[in-house]
Amino acid sequence: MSTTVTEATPTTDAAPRPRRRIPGRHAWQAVGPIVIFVAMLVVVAILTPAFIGGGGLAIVATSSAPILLLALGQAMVLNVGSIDLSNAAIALLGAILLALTLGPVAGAAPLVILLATTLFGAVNGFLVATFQVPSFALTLGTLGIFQAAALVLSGRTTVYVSANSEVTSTLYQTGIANVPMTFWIAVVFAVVLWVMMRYTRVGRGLTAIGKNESAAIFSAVRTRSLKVLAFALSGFAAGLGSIAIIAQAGSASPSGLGSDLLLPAIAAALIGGTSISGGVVNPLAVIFGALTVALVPIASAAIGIPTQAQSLVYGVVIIAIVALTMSRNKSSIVK
Amino acid sequence: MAQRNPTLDRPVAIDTTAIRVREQGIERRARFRSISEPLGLLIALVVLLIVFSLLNDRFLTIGNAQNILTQASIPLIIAVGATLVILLGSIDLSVEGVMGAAGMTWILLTANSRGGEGLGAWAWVIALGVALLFGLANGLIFTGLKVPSFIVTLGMWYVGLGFATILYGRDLFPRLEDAALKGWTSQLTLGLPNAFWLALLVIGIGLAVVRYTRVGRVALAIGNSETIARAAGLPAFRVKVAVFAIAAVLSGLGGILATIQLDIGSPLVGSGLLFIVIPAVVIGGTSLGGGRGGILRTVLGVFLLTVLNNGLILSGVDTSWQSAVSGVILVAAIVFAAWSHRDRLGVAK
Amino acid sequence: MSLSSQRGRIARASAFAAAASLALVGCTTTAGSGGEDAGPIAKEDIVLVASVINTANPYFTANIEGAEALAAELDLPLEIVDSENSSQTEISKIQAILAQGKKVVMFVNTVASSDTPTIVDAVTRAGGYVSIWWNKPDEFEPWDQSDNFVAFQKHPGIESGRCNAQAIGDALGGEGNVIMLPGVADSTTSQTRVVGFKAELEENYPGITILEEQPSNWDPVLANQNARDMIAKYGDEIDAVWSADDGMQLGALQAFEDAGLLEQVKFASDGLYPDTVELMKEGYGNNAIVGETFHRGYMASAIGLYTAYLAATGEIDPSELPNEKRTSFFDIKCVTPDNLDEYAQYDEPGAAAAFVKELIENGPWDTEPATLVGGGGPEVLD
Amino acid sequence: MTARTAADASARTAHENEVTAMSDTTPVLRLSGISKTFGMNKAVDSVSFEILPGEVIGLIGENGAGKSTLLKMLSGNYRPDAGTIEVNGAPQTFRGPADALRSGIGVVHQEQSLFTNLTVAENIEINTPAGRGGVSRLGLYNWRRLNRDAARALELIGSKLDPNTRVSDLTFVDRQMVEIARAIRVSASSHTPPLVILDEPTAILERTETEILEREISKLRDIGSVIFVSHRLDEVLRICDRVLVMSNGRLIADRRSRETNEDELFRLMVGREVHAAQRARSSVAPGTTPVIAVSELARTGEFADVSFDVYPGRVLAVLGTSGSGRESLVRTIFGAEAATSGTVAIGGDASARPSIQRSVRSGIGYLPAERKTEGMVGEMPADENLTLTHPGRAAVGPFELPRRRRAIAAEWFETLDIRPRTPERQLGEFSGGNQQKVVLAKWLNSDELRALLLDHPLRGLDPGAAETVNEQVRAVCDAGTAIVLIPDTIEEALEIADDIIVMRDGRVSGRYDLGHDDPTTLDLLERML
Repeated sequence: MSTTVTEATPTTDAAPRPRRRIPGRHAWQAVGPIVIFVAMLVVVAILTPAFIGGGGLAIVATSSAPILLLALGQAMVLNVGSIDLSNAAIALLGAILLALTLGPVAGAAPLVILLATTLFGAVNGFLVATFQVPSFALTLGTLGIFQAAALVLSGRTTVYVSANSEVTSTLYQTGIANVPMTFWIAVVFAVVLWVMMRYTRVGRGLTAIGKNESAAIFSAVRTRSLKVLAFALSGFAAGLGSIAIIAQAGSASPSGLGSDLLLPAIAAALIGGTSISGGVVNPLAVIFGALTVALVPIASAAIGIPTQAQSLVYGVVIIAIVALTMSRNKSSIVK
Repeated sequence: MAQRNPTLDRPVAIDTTAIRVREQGIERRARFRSISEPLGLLIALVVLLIVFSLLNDRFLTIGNAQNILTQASIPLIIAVGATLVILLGSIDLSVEGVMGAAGMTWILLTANSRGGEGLGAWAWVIALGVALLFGLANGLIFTGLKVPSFIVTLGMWYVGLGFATILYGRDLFPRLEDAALKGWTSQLTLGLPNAFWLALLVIGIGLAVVRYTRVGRVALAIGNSETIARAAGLPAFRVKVAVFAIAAVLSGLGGILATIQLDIGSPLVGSGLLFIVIPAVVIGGTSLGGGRGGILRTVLGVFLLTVLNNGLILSGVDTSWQSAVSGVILVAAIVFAAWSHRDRLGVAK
Repeated sequence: MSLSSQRGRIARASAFAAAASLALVGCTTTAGSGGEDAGPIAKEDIVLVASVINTANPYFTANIEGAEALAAELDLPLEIVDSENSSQTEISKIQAILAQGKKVVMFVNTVASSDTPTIVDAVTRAGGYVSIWWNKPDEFEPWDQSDNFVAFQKHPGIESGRCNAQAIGDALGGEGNVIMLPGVADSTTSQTRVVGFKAELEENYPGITILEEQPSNWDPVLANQNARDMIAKYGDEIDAVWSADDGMQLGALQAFEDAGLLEQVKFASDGLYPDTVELMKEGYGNNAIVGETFHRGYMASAIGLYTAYLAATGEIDPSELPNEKRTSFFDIKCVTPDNLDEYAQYDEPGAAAAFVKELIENGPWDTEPATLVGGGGPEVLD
Repeated sequence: MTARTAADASARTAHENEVTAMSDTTPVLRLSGISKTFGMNKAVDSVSFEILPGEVIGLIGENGAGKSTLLKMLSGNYRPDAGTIEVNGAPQTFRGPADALRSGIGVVHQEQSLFTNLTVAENIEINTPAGRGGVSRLGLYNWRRLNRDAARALELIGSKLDPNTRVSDLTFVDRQMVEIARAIRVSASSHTPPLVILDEPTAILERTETEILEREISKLRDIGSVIFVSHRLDEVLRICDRVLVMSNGRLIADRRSRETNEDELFRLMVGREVHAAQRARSSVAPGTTPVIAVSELARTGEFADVSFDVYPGRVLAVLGTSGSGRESLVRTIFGAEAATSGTVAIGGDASARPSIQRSVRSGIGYLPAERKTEGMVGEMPADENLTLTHPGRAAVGPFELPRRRRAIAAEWFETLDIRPRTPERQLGEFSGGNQQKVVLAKWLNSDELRALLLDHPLRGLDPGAAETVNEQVRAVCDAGTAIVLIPDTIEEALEIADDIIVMRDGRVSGRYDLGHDDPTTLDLLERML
């Protein structure tokens, strides 16, 4: 039911309907993002064979890592029916904090940053759950706060990792299959989330909140704690994102790498089949959502689309992909 | 005729006073809520006005009032469209792209420094027509292909920017050379900036659309429950497309005005507006779920944000901290507005 | 649990695994080409690449123009990278070009300073040659890296700020109030201009007060709004406006024109956009624009690309160059309404091609009007 | 023959000229051989019947008998595969709900289908065609006309609602009236007698509200005909002239109300006799600790000063009208609403701030009245719903083992006879009764369920399903669980409860221990009002 809301249809008196399982519809939901990604790769490979030959895939994977991390966090929040507009700002703030602290505290810095960003996310979640305010507006407010914190902490300038940069840079410089560890960390995180969503009580509770929060409350699901958890996961993912940013750039600035990840990450989550209205998420598919989002601008440059038309192509492709991968039925309501 | 239940043979006089009294209570509470929410916003706005005027005596001058009205005009115009879309339960993120596309189309067809005679009124028609096409595309893809509006309009944002960038080409900024239009937006008529008069007109039309037209009422109905709207045979498809078209035309109009205000054409003429317009609608209390809210509340929301922005600069808050202060105030305002609605069973999205 | 749905689940899982491993295998087998390759490149293998921040600004389109002129002159293919204001997009697109195994000679106008190490690293690995313009980390110097990072080049910001300060100081007769519209707060380009502007005022125009700084992110729209708010705040106390670039100045000018203050306020900024030239020529707003600095985007890209090209073809050996030719500052000219005409020639049609011809003749460091004036380290206040 | 009876019946109240018109005996509606098939499933199988002007017809049948499908064909939502529909003698093909409305058939759905954010008038008029005579011309609303037309429709059914009120401010019965006004709106302006289909309008109404509705229905008799669908057989007999019984898609019986009774109808519908098991009742043994002890509990605006105890193995029914605050009371005990003062003790452990978490930990379960919005996650599989609160052995640490979860679900599906036996299917796709059983099983899956709070557990269930749910509740109770029940009807309370408390205006107005008290329906009703 990816990204659609099916309002409960009255069934009290309905005949038990025959199982309307259109063969492959469910499978398409999960596999769609992969198929689309591979199909796009094939197109690019045919048009520009050198792209694939030159390790284009590794580049796509590399640049998808921060997007993927933020998309996974966002997907967790979307899954409980909320949205986190502040996660990219948290990632950037985390990157600045990391750049500032790597020198003094070395190996402990990433852990401190993960703790801090998780806490930032949890505060978002706490405010949303406790005061019952729309997350869209609330995280927009905290977005401003995190941005200002980034600006002030960085002293309005680029912060370079003064020492111990190898703590993070190894994550970018070493890799598997020519793809840096930052990407594989994101993949592992996705798998962990997938297991959580599929095989744990917590995952069940999160999904229940996304699909019907009232019923979850009445079923004694700890809705508030779980919402805080969803936002905290988003903060944690943003923390991983900031590590990925520092690993790649060795420095951070309020308008540098990572300052423009919010919308690509949301797009990646949605292309990965996450429902914008909650209750549907597949972290493994989000991997391919992020890869696709990273692929489009790179591919459009690689196959020689004129510079000034690239943004237009990007927009069209994003819409087309979601139109193709979304499953929908006649009665579903799309908002 | 029908067999009667023996125990109920005696007609029972039903005294429903108790029920009525309680229901009136509920009714009163419901009414209070519908008033209290904008009231809270109004109070927040007044508090801001007082605080800022204490911090800087230039704040409460006619000059600054006119400045605020000018700056609020474009967000107001666009926010009317955004409110309609959000009342449907959808969202329109394509604002900045459509602004860029329409603004660029307009200036290139108007007398400008890149040359050309200018098409006069036709430039407006064509530019708004371009915006309309974007709106129709938004609406048709969203409604016809059932792609969530979030993603359709996100994509269309990029498409609009790309369209504007292609139009812009590799040349200089096209500067407006139509003497009658230069500075038109902030020129005063009867003491108010022209752009604000236009915004008032758009707000008026917007209110009329919501109150007096089939499109507006059906949009509200769809926002309330699309399932029921469809079961009732309402023209959901057409109305949704129409609302997106209206929103895009208003974004286009905003793009043209922004171009006049800036005096030069740029694909990025709308930059930053989306994150004023949508928060304004949401802070105004229009529910992102649809069906609840209205244009007047959005107007309050726009003023809250514009005043905040202006006041922070006037009261000399350090620029690094401005976004934090406005973030804190934003959070405080929405928490304050939501306070009375808190409930054990409250569901917040 | 019914058999059919069990089967469905297995099918799904295996499809997933298959696709995932397909992608993986793709990575493993296709990656790994393009290692170190420091030697000179044959001219016919070279691809020129110019990377700009966006394509909706006259300065960046001029960057492209210069790259095109050089490509035409050298008869080499050219690729343009539009970063769409995003560091990530910039880096990804550059890497995508590198991945095709081309030998690149590259000019990058970086989106943010922090992009430089990543780009240099990628180009070095691919055996290409790159010149970075405008933004890099201060301590990240070419001579500490490899020959592949040929040069970092810019026009000095302090000089630009001083130049503007002089123009405003003289126009106001040494007395008055000025507001400042810097660019993105964390941009070194903007910061050095601010430093130069303030230093010049402090040293030579003590009677001029800076009322306020409002960073406006290189955005004309934001500059316009900020200017409106400053007008509301200070009214006719404002005697002059400084902007870190001409785009923002265009936005500010309109705000003052709308407020009816244009006649009494003086403006100075960096870049002398052709739009600004027009305004200065027509004496816009009682000669509102009193000072500009002159430099051209096509010059920057041509110099940057040509420097990298020389290194690529072995005509220069970067490791043997003095530091000021690796981290270089190129002259900017102080422009006033009086000497404006001297620069009209550089905006004639074909000016870029003409510049490129001279560039090839005189080398990257000695071509008027952008000659080498300093460098060898981070820009500091003298 | 039926026609004569109906005409006689309505002649008492109808105007003279209408009587003349009716004696033409042109049926308002005539169905011949209507069929509808979904896939392999023949939902409606050649159904034929007629309805005469002024007639009130009852339509009953178990869930899945085909009533809904039949109604959807009449309302234009489905098109029949075979057969013809004639309205006032003219054959009709409905392409959509608007067509059906235009020909005078209006449906009042079981789930309210009003736009709560619009006014009464708009809801009534929303379907009237634009243009000539419509409320909107060229897309513009004429509010005066809109309000006037709506007021006329309301007047026809004797309602005095202000057309300009927002529906969200209305009570449930008033909303029901708006639905009826909308259903007759079109025919009210075209002066053809309307056919109003009421699809379980009383399912969630309280006793007194039902009374009001019944009066309104008899008024409808004066202006048109009615099809009344309900699971409450007593009501059907009371209101209708004739009862049609459907089973497995077929029309299996057509009885005049005065010639049949509840038992016969039940047998026709369900295919077996009523299990009339009367509970053996006793008083509470002295010294027993109550499972739940409510002490001076109050919630501002809802109820005050409520105290009572609930004992293991006993059913306590709470009676009251919709203004009595009884729903709020039960929700407060569960912790879903905050108490203003007083305490709730569970197993002797008193708390002034009951919370859902605490209640559930202490072994309390709550079956909400709003099953679809509060009781279940419709888009989640039944087995996941079932183990959402008490995973039992499916949980291993933080994990949940799907295999064990399915095994648990399979056991409950067997025990409660939940059909179809496909726990992996989304719960929303099950019928109401089976959904309710899954929700019940969600609580029963607890190892130590001490008390179950049941808020209208039989609402919307057909008699067969209601009976199984009731039997299960009794079994649970007999096993020692305490039950607090908010019944739909007084009869339900008398049938199943051990103790009854009656509430009026938020206070307890009567207490009965059925072990020694024997109150009549009327006694209870008087305490309620």
